[in-house]
Amino acid sequence: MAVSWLRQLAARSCVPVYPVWGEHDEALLATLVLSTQIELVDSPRHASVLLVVGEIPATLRDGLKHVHDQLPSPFAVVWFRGAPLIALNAPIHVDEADRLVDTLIRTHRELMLGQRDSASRLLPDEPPNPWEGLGDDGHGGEGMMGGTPYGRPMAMNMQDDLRDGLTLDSLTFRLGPFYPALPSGLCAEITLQGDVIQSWETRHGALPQRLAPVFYAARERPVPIAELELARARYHLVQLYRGLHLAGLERIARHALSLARQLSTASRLDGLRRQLVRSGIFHLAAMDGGQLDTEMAARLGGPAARAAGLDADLRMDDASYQRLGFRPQCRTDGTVRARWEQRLAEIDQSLQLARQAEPDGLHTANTEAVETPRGPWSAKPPQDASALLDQLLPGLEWDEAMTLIASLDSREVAETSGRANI
Amino acid sequence: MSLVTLLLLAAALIGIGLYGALSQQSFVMLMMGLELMLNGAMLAAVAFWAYSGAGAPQGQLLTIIVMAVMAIEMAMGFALVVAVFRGKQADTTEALSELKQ
Amino acid sequence: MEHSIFVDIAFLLLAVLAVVAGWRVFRTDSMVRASFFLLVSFIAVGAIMMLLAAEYLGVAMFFMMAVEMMVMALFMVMFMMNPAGLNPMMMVHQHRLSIIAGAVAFFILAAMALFSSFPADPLPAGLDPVRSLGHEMLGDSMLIFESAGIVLLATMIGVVVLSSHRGRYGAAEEGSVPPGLEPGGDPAGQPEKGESEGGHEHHHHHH
Amino acid sequence: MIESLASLLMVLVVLALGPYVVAVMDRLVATAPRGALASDVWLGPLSRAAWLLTQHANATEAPDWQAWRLAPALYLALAAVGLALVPWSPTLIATDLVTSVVLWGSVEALATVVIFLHGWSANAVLPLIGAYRYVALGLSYILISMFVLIGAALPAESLQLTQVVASQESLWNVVRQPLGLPLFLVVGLGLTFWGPLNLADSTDLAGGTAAEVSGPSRLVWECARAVMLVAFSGIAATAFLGGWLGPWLPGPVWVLLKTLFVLALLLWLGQWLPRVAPERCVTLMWIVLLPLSFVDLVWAGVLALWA
Repeated sequence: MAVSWLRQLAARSCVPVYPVWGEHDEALLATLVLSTQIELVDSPRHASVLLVVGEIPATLRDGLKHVHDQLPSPFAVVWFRGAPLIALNAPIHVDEADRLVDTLIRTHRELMLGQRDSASRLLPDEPPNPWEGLGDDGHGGEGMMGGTPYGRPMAMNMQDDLRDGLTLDSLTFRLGPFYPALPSGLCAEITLQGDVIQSWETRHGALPQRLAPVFYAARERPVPIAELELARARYHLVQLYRGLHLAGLERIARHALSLARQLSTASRLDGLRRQLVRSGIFHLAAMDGGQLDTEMAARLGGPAARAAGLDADLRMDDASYQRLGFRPQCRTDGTVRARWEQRLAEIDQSLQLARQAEPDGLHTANTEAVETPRGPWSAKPPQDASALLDQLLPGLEWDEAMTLIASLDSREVAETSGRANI
Repeated sequence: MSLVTLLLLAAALIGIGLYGALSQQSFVMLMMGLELMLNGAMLAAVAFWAYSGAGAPQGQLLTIIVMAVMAIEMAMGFALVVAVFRGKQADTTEALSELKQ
Repeated sequence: MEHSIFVDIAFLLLAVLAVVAGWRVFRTDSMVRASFFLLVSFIAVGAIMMLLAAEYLGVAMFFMMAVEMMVMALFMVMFMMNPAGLNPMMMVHQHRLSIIAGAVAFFILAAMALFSSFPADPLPAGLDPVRSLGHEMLGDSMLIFESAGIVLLATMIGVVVLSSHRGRYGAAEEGSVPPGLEPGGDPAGQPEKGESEGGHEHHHHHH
Repeated sequence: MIESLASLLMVLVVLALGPYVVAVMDRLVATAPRGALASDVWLGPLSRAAWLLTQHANATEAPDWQAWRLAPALYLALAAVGLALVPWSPTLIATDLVTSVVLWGSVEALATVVIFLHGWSANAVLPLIGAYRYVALGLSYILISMFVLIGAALPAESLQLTQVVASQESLWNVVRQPLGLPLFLVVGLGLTFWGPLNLADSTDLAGGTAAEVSGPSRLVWECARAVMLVAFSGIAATAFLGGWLGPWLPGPVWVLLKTLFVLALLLWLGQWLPRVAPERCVTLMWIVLLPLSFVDLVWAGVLALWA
């Protein structure tokens, strides 16, 4: 049986998973990326299993349905820690992180061996704008080439904006909310000329993220500085992973993530930093742009602000940090490169602080104002700043824009840690 | 394959090219018509070179020259289109003649 | 010239391909498709040239035309209103006249091919076409070849002048500055002047 | 007759085995310094291929079906033409054209067209951006490739790859024209849009021209890229590393070893370099590499006159 032999072989393949992140989970990301049996893919067309992590807010359900229907059959959906979107007869639902990888592998196996039917489509398979063939040549309108045969105007030189005297057809489309290069939940309406972004309108901000529980605990009681700083370094390493994955440096990205997973006060950043410098990423990737002015930097706060020269860090107000001799590190130019260098420097600094604080078991002193890795949290947590992209991105090429977004952490921090059990 | 069949093919290409060059409204499509005619001309040159020119090297040279001419034609054509387009925002032959009046 | 039946079959197929692709150029909706049909026609003719022992010319045809048609397709996308070919359209004028002209040209040329007699003087045995072309180009016909080179150079200069004497962003002699991304806005992609903290491309706030 | 059959068989074997070898070598190169071999390094590529064969091919809204399905096959065909040009020994060669160097140049030029077509015909935004980017890249590397290859052909006084190899009897081109191979490797990365020059199918476009492709046509596309890598390595080994020349071992084995060496070099570069920003890439090509290739050509010309 040639077919069943093929299916047997297919069942043994690495499971291509397209993840949709309803909630941010660093540990889960590390588990999935570093697993040799799971491959996280960038396009739903390349996946066999759709993994939905956490609850998807009602405003993004349609986006999820679109992603769902883009998976080529046979495919299945695995819901992790969230209620299935629609009443399916046998939804695959997992709550425990340590069972997830096994479930994904089993689901893929069952799909390949024909023991499980492919998930059914949620939306009708028809063009969003039906064909309206009218006119002399069926072009959908009056005159030689007017009309809107697909319910949208022909790609024409509608815009007055001539960037170089040659009007290219401007192309308007919507990206998100689950595009892998954007923060989860971010949805934008984009107009491109060639690959230059002419306008970027954020339609839906990124989903709020939950930080590591220790940051929420620090708001309530003194916590060990070593633990807090390791969590901070871990957060930055995960950000680094995303940036490096986007830059096509998959193996160094994995290195960053495995470092994050086994992070302890004995960890050193030198190896990773050396690999990064040797790869030449600071010179080859588009890192000169994306400058933030003072006002934007202040709005973002955190490492992005310090990379733009703002000397602001709530840890300076904490007596315990003062005892450790903490001084915030700053860059001046606020470019994409400065932000990545800032992040690397802060990882180093956090590891150093953790090493200093660990022997005495030093605890934080200030519970009113906590510096999260995303930004300062005194009265309220760092807010969503996705709207900044509307100002920053126009005029950039696609590659520059995506590099900028990866370097810029604009997500809101959730007020509560959500799950009390961890 | 003989000289006559090759010349017939060349004639067909030139005929189609002429039709395109005369009928198309857009500059760029018009240039495609010209290119197709040159295609036929090159084929004819090579056919003569192979069948009745005794392999005289000038036959091949002619084809090379035609290729250069095509490159020149395309580059100049595009430059003109760019210039006209910037000045008049026109990219069809008729739009241009209307603007002249 | 003696050749096998396979050469005849190959010629027949390639000839049909060349003509059909050439005809499709003007009958397809999409300009990108049109330029690639033209490329197919060129490739078929190039292959026929290779059958005729003009190996260099045939191969040169492939790469010259591949690049040329690629550029053509891009220009199509830039200038045509229907780049993706989603919408059927017919952009022709004087259609009947053109068909007649094309047909008349074909018949006249075909008649010439059929009824005139050309000397039968095939390639001499032992001729190395590539070497002979090279010696011709850099020997007797050097002047012609070099003139072609000079013309190409002049074309390059002419093209640059034609397409950029007004500069990429306005007249060059007036100091061309890119337009703003919004009407009346600051020039796009320019470093902000006079601000030490460094401006970015799209300033709304002047301090 | 037997030799031409054998060389055809050789092309078919490489065509069939190439993608597997590339996939396995890429994994080995990725894990090499650590030594931690993934367990499925040998079976992984096969099971992945089986999965892609099981997966259905998807549709987009109104794609250009013919071009969309044809483009991967055409790219594979171009790679096969490239393979056919590689001489395994003075006589063991599938197509020993007098102008095989120029034919390889045409393969590179036509590859640009086919890759553009692959992205354009999907009628979707991200593949289209990938396609445009590739044209910018393709038009940039093609001139570099021409100059470097003409440089390699000069000492042979011939455009025939077998003659190019024969001319390296005394000294390989990699030594005689030190700029040649490094520049040609850049061309190879561009031709297969691999690693640092993967502008067409990049992660920031969610897979670029292949973002909307699934199932068997994605498999063909990936195989075509892999075979193109092998074909390029073969040509590079022929033009710069002396092809079949070498002591002790028979010629075809030398070609195989040298091809694998170039292939490993390309894969290693792909693993260790980040993707170059498109604008920077085009600037680099036209301002630095193109003049360098010209220097290479002048160098080769002066040496040829002097010798």
